[in-house]
Amino acid sequence: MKKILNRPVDYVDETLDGLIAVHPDIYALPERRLITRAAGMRKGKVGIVTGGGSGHLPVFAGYVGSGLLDACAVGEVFASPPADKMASAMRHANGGAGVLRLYGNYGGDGMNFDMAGEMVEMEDDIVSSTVRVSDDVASAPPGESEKRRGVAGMVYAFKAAGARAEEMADLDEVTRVARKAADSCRSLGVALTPCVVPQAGKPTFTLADNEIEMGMGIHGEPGIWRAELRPADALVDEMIDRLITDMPLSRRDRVSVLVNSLGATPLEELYIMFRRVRTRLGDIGVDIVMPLVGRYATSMEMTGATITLSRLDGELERLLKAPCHCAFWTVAA
Amino acid sequence: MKKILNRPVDYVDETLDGLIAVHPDIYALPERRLITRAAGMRKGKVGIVTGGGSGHLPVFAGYVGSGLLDACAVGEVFASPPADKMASAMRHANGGAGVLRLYGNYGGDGMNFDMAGEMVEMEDDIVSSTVRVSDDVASAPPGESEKRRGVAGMVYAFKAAGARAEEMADLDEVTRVARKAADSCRSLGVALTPCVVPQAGKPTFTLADNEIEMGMGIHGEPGIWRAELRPADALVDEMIDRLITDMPLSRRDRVSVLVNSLGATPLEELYIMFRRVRTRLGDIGVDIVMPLVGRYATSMEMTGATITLSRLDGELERLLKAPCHCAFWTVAA
Amino acid sequence: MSAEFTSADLAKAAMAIAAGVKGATDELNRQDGLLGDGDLGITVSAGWQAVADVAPQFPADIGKAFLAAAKAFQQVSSSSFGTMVASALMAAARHTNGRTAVPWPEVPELVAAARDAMMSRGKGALGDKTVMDSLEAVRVALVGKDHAYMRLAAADAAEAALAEFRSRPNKLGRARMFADRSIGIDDPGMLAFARIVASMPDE
Amino acid sequence: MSAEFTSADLAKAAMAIAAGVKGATDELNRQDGLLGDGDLGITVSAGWQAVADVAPQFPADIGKAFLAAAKAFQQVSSSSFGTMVASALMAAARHTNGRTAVPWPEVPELVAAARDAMMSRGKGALGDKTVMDSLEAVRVALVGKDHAYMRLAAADAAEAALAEFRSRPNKLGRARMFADRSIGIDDPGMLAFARIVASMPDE
Ligand SMILES: Nc1ncnc2c1ncn2[C@@H]1O[C@H](COP(=O)(O)OP(=O)(O)O)[C@@H](O)[C@H]1O
Ligand SMILES: Nc1ncnc2c1ncn2[C@@H]1O[C@H](COP(=O)(O)OP(=O)(O)O)[C@@H](O)[C@H]1O
Ligand SMILES: [Mg+2]
Ligand SMILES: [Mg+2]
Ligand SMILES: [Mg+2]
Ligand SMILES: [Mg+2]
Repeated sequence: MKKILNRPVDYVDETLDGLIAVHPDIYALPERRLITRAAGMRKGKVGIVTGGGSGHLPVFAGYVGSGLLDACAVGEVFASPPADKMASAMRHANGGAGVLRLYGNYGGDGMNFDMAGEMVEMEDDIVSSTVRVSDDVASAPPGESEKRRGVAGMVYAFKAAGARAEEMADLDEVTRVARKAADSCRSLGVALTPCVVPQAGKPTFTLADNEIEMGMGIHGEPGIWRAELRPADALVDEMIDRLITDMPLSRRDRVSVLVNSLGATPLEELYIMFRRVRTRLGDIGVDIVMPLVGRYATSMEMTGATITLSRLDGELERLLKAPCHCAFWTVAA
Repeated sequence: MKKILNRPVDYVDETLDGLIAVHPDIYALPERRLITRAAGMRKGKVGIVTGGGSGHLPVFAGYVGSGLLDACAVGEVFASPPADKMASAMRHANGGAGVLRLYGNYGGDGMNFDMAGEMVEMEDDIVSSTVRVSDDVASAPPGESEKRRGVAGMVYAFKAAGARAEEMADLDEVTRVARKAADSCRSLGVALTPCVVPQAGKPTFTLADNEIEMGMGIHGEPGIWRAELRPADALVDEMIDRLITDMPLSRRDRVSVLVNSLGATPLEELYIMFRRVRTRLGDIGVDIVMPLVGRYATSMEMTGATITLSRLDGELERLLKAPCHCAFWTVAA
Repeated sequence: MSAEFTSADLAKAAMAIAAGVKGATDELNRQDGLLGDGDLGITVSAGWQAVADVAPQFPADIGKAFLAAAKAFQQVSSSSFGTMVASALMAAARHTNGRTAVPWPEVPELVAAARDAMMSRGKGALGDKTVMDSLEAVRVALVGKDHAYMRLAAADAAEAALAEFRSRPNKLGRARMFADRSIGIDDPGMLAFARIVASMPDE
Repeated sequence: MSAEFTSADLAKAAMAIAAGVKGATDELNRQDGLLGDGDLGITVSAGWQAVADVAPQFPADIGKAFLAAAKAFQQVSSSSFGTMVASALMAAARHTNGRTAVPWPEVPELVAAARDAMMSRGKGALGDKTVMDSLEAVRVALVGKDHAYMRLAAADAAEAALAEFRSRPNKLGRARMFADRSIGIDDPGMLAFARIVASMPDE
């Protein structure tokens, strides 16, 4: 395991210590493994909480910030946080107007967030709602989106819900917008090399020297095919084909595109991919709005990339362009 | 070679195509392998040009932007751009007030930038100056800083010079500030795994499974020692020790710290490192100002990290905090 | 032997289970590692140890005692099985809230409530080859049983469920991705449940 | 045979060199690959090809012709050797600016100007085992030589320089990092220069 760390059991806590030390103006750590906004919760605003396993920075904790999320329950690397940590996040995000639980569709996270919801309802009388993001088209067929995993598309749901909450919309409205943003995006990833979970000490999967896996999940979940590496344009073509088969686009549609590195894949290669995405979408007459290229949802040092298409209507485009600020994403006012 | 690319010869040009497609508001590509500000050159402002090999994004081209650089000559991966490309960059950055050539201290880049200076002097009557950044303490002993390589510290020189030029200072003044910023920083890196130059198709160096190299250069230049991987805190301790031996710091000194990934090393690990940097600098009573943690100067998918200490006086601190905007670094006004 | 059980009985059971499953840590990790992520032994031993640690402070209210147990368990273990156990304990908490003694014949009802909570939490069904099938087998075995024979009946039923489901495929949890390969392999959660039941004190 | 050379002679020379060094591409890559990055053959052949491509359009002003050659060379090749050649050509351009004919006996002066330009560009010195040592050997051999014998004298001197420096360590360029290992190995830049000189036309 070639990683810069101290004891594997301290990986998560030391990461969070560093995060708040670098950005004390953005993040606070009111208790172990709970990240909230440094500015605290705004009275009367709907709270938005997320949570999930560590090792995906900026996902999840990184997206706590103005115009985005209010609190995040942080789990071990690639493991759900416990329900009581999620309950704690909900209490911190409670401004009296209810709390939205907005997270990726993974079994453990879902069960724990449900349990957390029951806990705060029983003990704190907090009204809450749930939106699970399930944008990964490789993880289940179109009809079974409740079985699909949540990956980079999450970022669009955070942004839309966060912006709407900042406008002081009520819980139903924030929930509606979050669901709409989640339902309007589709993602697909390709993996080249694995990462190592510190406490496991060994790679999450193995691929041969020149082998890649299309559709592999961010924790190494099985994908669609394994075969030889192909040229960037061929990879992008297949990814775009699969994405627009799942969510057909037509002339004049407006979409935001996120070309995201899983960690090790450098910016250079993301730009090479984006070039091709633009050509492909241009060919069908789709307009690209506010493209995002970089590391938005990673798996530590995994090599690979995901492409997310987020179809926008007027409302989602407005919310995407609304101001926000966290350490990893700023939209200026 | 597990990289997402098309033909290796197109790696650089396709990267630049993608870069300007994603950020047309920031960058322009007026000719092949030349990046300028989209807004064009401001009349009467000192121009700042840089240049160097590709594969280090955001370095070099990424730092073209307001409050930063005006133009960048882009070379093949890890190879100097030709002198006439640099001359072209200087012509684009000529607002009538002279041009500063500000770049990393590498033989080829230096020779070509010198030649470019002679060319534009002969042909275009442009006054110019040179500042080479040589912050890598591993590359030569303290007395021989003209032999030291330029690495992540470059970013501080870009920022200071860029901010001063934006204030419409003259060429001598911008040059003075650039040199001061360059002289006030020290960097040191540690490498864990290599990267692959597309046209070479093989790793830039080899290290055993659990072996790391302290002080290795960003192109794989030999460092100080090779040995087994150690805990993060031990690595940071050695790096800080070497840096403050080279540039002693005392109580009440103000420094900015850049903990930079060479590419694959994830944010999580940078935060773990920063934690320790903060403790060590805190122990000697040094105040950390505006720390930077992320990917500021990379070597594609290389695993490893650098630490840069930039000692600030009032002037450098003011310039560091001045507004700037490019795709990879924004300081709000 | 009383006809009812109390919060103190719960505490005693928690401590006995914690001691018992400790020895099964490696076995359960290994079983989970065959098709899953190999953490089940840690989940089970750490979870029950956490319950045992708070057991001496269990309140007399059995509902509150179950709730304390649920919280303790899930705090140290948020993987699927941990969440299942915590959900089961929370269901039992709701069922017994405000009472300081529960008649033994009510135990099958508690198991049913636990089973239902797991089902709604995990969106699974009986027959999926999970810990829920073990619970159901145990519930059936306990109905109408004198409480003196309950422990033995439960242990036998948990073992029988393992044997019954061994040749069937997993339809839930991580192992479902390898449904074919799961045939012939004990579901780790069912195995864990058998070890838990076997660790219960005779009383 | 005239006593002076013109822009047309330069063009002819450039084309002859381009043709000659093409065949040395692999040899030079290999030599550079021993301790360096193995690109020298490409640098030399691509660089001279670029010069040959513009040679038919050389202006009569020899200074301008040298400048055009310098620009063409460095555009395709920005590695150390390319920059050295371009710097040398630029120095020759400065030296001959505005003239349409240059007397052959001035050639050693041109070589000296080229050598000095390389020295100031690359911050090196004679004796560092680089292409500059080859230039100096050639310059010495050409002083006072009748121009009919110049090509042969230059070729011999370049070979002799290789032999003389072979057993010495590199003190500049990439190979300097492996100074000890460079003993016994021809400096690739010096070898390239010998191949260039050998490719020159007899006139
Ligand atoms: N959705 C579910 N419903 C009920 N039981 C489940 C469910 N998912 C997993 N289980 C049970 O939990 C066991 C695995 O537990 P555990 O190792 O903690 O899971 P993981 O590590 O995959 O989160 C399975 O063998 C099964 O008995
Ligand atoms: N600073 C220098 N001054 C003079 N000659 C140099 C210098 N550096 C390199 N050379 C010459 O150039 C040759 C290497 O050229 P090249 O392969 O283009 O270098 P690189 O690929 O390392 O940039 C060396 O063998 C040497 O003769
Ligand atoms: Mg498991
Ligand atoms: Mg698990
Ligand atoms: Mg070379
Ligand atoms: Mg080279």
